[in-house]
Amino acid sequence: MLPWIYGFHWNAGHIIFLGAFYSVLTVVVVTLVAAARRSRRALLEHRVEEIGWHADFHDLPAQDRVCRHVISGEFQSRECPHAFDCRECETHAKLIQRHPVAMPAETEEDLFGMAFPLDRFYHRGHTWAHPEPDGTVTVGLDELGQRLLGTPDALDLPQPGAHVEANGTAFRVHKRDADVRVLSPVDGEVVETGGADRGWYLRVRPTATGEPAFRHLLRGAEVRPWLMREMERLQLALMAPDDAPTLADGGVPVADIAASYPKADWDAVCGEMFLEP
Amino acid sequence: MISANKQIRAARYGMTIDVDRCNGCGACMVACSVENNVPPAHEGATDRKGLTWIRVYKVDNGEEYPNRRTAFVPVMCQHCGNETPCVHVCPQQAVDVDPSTGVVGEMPQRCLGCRYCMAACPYHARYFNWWDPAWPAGMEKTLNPGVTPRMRGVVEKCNLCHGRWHAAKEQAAAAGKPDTEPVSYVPACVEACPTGAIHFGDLNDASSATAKEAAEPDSFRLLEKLNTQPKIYYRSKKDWVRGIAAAPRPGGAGKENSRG
Amino acid sequence: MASPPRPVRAAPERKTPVDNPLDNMDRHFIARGAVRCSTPKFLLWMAPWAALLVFGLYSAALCLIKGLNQTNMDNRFAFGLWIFLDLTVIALGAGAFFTGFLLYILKLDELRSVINSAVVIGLVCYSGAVCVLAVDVGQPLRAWFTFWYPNVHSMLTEVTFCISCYLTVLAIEYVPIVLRNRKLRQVPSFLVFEFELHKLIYVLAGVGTFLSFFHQGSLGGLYGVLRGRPFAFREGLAVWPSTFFLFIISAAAVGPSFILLTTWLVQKITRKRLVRPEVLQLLGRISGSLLAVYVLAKSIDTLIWINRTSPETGFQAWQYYSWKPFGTWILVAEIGVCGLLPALMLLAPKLRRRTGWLVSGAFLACAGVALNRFVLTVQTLALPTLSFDRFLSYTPSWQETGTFLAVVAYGVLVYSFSFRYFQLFPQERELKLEARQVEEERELVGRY
Amino acid sequence: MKTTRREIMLFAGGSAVGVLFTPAPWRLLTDTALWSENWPGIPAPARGEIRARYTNCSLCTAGCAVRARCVGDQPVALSGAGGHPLSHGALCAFGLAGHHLPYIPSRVKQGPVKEAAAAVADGIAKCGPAEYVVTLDLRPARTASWTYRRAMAAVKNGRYVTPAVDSSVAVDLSKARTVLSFGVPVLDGWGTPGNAIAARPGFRLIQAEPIESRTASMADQWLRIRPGSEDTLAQGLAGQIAHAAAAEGTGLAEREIAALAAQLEQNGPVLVLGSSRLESTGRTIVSRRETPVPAEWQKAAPVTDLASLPDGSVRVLIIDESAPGEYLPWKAIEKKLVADNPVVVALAWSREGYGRHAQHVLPVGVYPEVAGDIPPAIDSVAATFRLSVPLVPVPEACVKPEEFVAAAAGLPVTDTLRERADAIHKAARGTLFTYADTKSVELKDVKADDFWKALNAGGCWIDAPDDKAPAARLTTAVAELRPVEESDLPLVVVLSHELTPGSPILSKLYQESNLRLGPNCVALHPSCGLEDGAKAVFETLLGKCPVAVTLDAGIPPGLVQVSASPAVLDLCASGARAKVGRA
Repeated sequence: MLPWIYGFHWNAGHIIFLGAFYSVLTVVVVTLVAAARRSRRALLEHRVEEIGWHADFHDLPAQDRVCRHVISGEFQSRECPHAFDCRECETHAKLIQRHPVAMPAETEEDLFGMAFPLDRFYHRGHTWAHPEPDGTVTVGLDELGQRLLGTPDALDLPQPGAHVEANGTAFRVHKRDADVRVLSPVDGEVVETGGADRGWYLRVRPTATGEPAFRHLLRGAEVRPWLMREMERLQLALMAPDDAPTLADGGVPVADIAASYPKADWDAVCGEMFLEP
Repeated sequence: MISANKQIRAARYGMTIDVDRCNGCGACMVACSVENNVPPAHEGATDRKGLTWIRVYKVDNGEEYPNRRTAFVPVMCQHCGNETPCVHVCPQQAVDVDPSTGVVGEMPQRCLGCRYCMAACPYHARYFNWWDPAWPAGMEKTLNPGVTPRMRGVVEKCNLCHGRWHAAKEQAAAAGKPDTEPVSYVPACVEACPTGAIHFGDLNDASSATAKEAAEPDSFRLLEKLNTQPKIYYRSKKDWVRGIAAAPRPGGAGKENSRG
Repeated sequence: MASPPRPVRAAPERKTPVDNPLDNMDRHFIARGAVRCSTPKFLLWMAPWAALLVFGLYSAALCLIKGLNQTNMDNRFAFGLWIFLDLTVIALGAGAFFTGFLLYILKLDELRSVINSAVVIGLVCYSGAVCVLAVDVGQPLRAWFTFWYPNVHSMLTEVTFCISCYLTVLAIEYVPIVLRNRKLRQVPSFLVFEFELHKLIYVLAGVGTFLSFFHQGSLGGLYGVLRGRPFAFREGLAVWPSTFFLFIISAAAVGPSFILLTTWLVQKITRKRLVRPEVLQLLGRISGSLLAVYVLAKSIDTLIWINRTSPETGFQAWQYYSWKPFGTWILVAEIGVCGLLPALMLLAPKLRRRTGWLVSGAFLACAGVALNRFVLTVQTLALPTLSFDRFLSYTPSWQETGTFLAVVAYGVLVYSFSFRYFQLFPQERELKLEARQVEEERELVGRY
Repeated sequence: MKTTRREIMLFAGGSAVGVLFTPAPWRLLTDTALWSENWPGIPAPARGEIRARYTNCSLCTAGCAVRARCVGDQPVALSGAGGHPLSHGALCAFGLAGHHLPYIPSRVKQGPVKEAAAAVADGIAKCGPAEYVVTLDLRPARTASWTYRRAMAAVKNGRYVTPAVDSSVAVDLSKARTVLSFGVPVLDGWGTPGNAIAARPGFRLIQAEPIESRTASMADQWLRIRPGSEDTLAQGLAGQIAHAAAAEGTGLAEREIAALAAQLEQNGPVLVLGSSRLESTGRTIVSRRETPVPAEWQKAAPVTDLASLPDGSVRVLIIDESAPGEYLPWKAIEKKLVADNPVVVALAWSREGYGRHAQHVLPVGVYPEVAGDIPPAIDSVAATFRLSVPLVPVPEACVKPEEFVAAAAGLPVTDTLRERADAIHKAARGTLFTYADTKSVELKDVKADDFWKALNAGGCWIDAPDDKAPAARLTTAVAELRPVEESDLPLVVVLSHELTPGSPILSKLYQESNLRLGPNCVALHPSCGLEDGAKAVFETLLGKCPVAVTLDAGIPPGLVQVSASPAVLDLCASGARAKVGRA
């Protein structure tokens, strides 16, 4: 084992064998230590939210990871390489340079009686960011999001002064057996908290302003196709695991979808729609 | 232990056992157990779970009367001199060959009890302590101070009475003989054999009676073809007895006859 | 887009089922969207195995406290059921390292969907084997001597070192799977550590592969080096007898088969689609091709052994098989029925596509390797070497069998637990949704 | 400067890491192995000065010279004392473990000495005219035997009974050129093993017995005769019946017998053992002079044969089992006892003998605890006198058999051994052989005290050769077969004479290997239908006892080999019919 332990000889056999053993040990230990140090650093640098989102994103089904330009029909298929953060995506930059997103005439998309005002940016996790005149940004659930959760049983909102970051947790919502985190559309500092009744949940002072700060969010013409796709996913998610699809056609979605699909695994549905695997 | 001293004149202790002289009385087995503090059998012990460093097998030529012949073959550790099977397999160096004596030694205090050496030994000369050693009340007074009793769960075997060798060494040293010279001593079984069938000596010393007998045409070793080069030689004038050294004869008559 | 989106509206009101509080006792530990049986049902499934484990632990304790006299092993049958178990289990557990090797080193990405399961199986097999080994030795307290006074010439030393190292590696590989648990990952440090560790996993995969190659081999060498046992003795390269290499190939061949088998079994038991059939077929193909190589090598080795190695030691090979019940049939069964046959079954694409053939092929492969390990351990010890010695038989005592069963129970328990609470099959959710899509399409076709 | 806590911590941590790079902690780790090396419950052998002490083994009449390796006074190993003219330094398996006997599990540790003495006295008082007070001595011709004879002479109707062994006749192996043995274990414990082995090259050994015993396997010729047909063969060879008839009876071929007869003709002198039917030729069997005894002892009771006592006549029976010898079946003894509560006292060290039947069992010392002489062995032509000297202290509870009997008869207790030694010294014949220096000196050159000292330090008196000793006959042949109880049981018993009880270490010979037949073990042919090692019941007309079965293809079908332990001897003799059934 060691030169001063019984039976150790300085011969090839011992040196090769023990050499191999010790190197293996070293490699394993080094790997562990490396992982530990990296994660310590990550913790110190408050990259938990980011890492959490990346891990989540990695776990999403392939079809949920597609690039927004697939939704808008510009690509056949493309998996988003940046975890929905288009701000650092050259492809996206080029594409919108070539033909910027059209802003339709009407001021809001109406989809099956759900209103999606176009004066704001939409995050694929069903939140919107609305730049206020005072330079702050209000963050809220879009209508589909609201109908999914209905009136939440419980909300835990960040304290004013807390920091939220794009694709990080904005706030958590509890509804029936569902416990889901809602992704924040923007980086910034929480100034004020609202609620379902006030139409928005957070008022945030964004760290960056101007177009690039919202580049990763959907707007204008992008919204409709995205929503269509979302409705489809919703239908899929709502299908009760055991029996045939129960969706009837036509009509207006109820205010509280949750209430009307008791058999659906609501937790799973919300996870699906709010991109939390 | 393996001694680093290179100048020693190495001995190669070995035995010749005259099968024709062995009447199977078992004195060697008893003397061995007494000498080496081998405990008496636990009531659950059988001939497959026992501790007999030297075991006398009763073998026959497989014929029927009047041609039937029986012989007794004492088998102990054969102290293989070449690629000693048990030494190479022991994971923790509990078995070694003393280069100064050629004796295959066993260190029970080091033994893990994995029994790999027993699987490796073609002569089944290694024994495992399946039970805690136990002596009837008072009998522990009769233990030989020269040998430490072994604990449960370790392998043990014949070491050509290492205790006696050690004592002989000490006497030689006391008598001022050089440490590098081999000593002469006699293992318990050799001393005990009433018919004097077993002879012990240094095979390296061509002048020794043992070396001479080992060279006799009627001497043979068990499973010689395995090329383990045992230091225990057997002798017999009878061809069929010399035949037992070869590999088994499956299904051959008298397979289950062999007792011992 | 399969179908145009249709509005969502109230389905006819249903009474919400009164849900048993037990039902969702542990639901927050179960991955979101993964459908698992209710807690009582789960406990009901675990109970008998737990009972078996307890019984096994009792018998193992007997062997440890009262000593190995509790077993039916003896001086001649120095090894028994347990060594057979160790060798077999470790061969089957080889799937862990081999899948890891294919996935992380050769970048065979399809296997990502079984790697977690493979790791758990590996962990179960190896830890089980090590525990049994600890019972099997007479002085477990001295196990560390092997590290302290290692005899580097002994195959057993090689085995001990590699297995203990590899077990550590497996444990580390298991950590991310655990930390990915829905509840645990809410702890920031766990989340981050898992993320970082997973980035380095290929290093561990590499190390694991290295170690596995060696100990699978040295397990083979264990018997191949016994020159005192001509039935097992083989010549080879350098310090390694041919069995060393045969074991590596056979283990690599049977590992994927065993994963295939278990995955199929889990799918059957849980009535879920967990991996795409292509993955299973891929596993089958890998297994098949390696098995073919193994069979070839094994046959050549056997011929050399019969014609050279064995006669040179004075033993004619035929005589080994004249001791009933170990006739030549065992050789045929090992190389033919459980070697060549499954190899062909797994290699033929047509058959592979049929689950029945695929699974039975995998099963035969596993059986073949198990048989090989049995022959090498038990038959070797049963055969006499001295001409005046007898052929031995041996039946394990209930304590031995109990300990054996403990390992099985332990495996089932750990696997079931992992399956319930950890994502052993990442594709599961995806496949579930896909399944629904298909359903819906069917339903649509019905509609228009 | 002042040191902060942080610095202290750093120092501590640093030195801790530093130490790991020195051998010290690893050495210590190695040493922790010691505790796993000293498993609890393992006795540590006592250490002390090693020295040699000499004695004679009193386990059988061979009385082999013994060299005991002792730690302090405790013998830890026995071996034959070399150079001895009779035992030639040989010691049998049982003798080698003799020093274990004081500790055997079946040892009798205490007994009702006073009650027994009272009962005996009472019995002697009550003894009617046609009733007897008997002392049964399993090993006659000892000094103790003389005490018994004198005691029995002293009490009314006293009788001294021994098994039928004629101690005045000796066998001279050195004279024989052919030895024809009817089942006598010539090379396996008979006579003086060392002497038999030494003489072996001198004669051709023909062994006639149904099973190939250890002797048969070493014999030049083995005649497998039917059990119980020894006499037939003898008659055939003696020409008293036709060879054909002999062949018929023994199962041998007629020409075999003819050839054998011719051999005996040509190859004399012939020594015949185990049958009194056939004459030994040459002076191979001679009468042996008595070892001198003090004149005043001559007023002693004669040696009586048990058979000669009328049934139901023994009122008091004292059995001295301290010196193992020929065992008389209890059935034979029992029918001699009076009907109304006879007094039976067994003086024994093992519970396995008559202790099973006697109502008073008194503990006695065992070899090597007690002093006693060993009568000359059958193959010792010259009279001998050698002592078994105590090597370990005898337990307090033990009684001295001769003192017990003497007391019962009202004899004064004297140092009889010393008196006998002096008587021998007075006779001034023969030589004294001392073991420590392996020298022999003429007795007449030795002073009485030195003689006595020498005998106690390991010595042996050997009578002068007596050339005029007349040829004699073994009237009652050694180990002659007892009559066969007739019955229709399927198996015929062949006894194998193992010395029991022995040291527990003898388990090496029968339990841990199959070399010998263990106590209460039977050997049968594999075709018997029982499994090897199976528990079974051995049954004869006289009763049954539990046994363990050993399969041995060397045993002809229809025979059962039984080891002759007292329990078995109570049930049968060689040639008896028996059956072995599942337990």
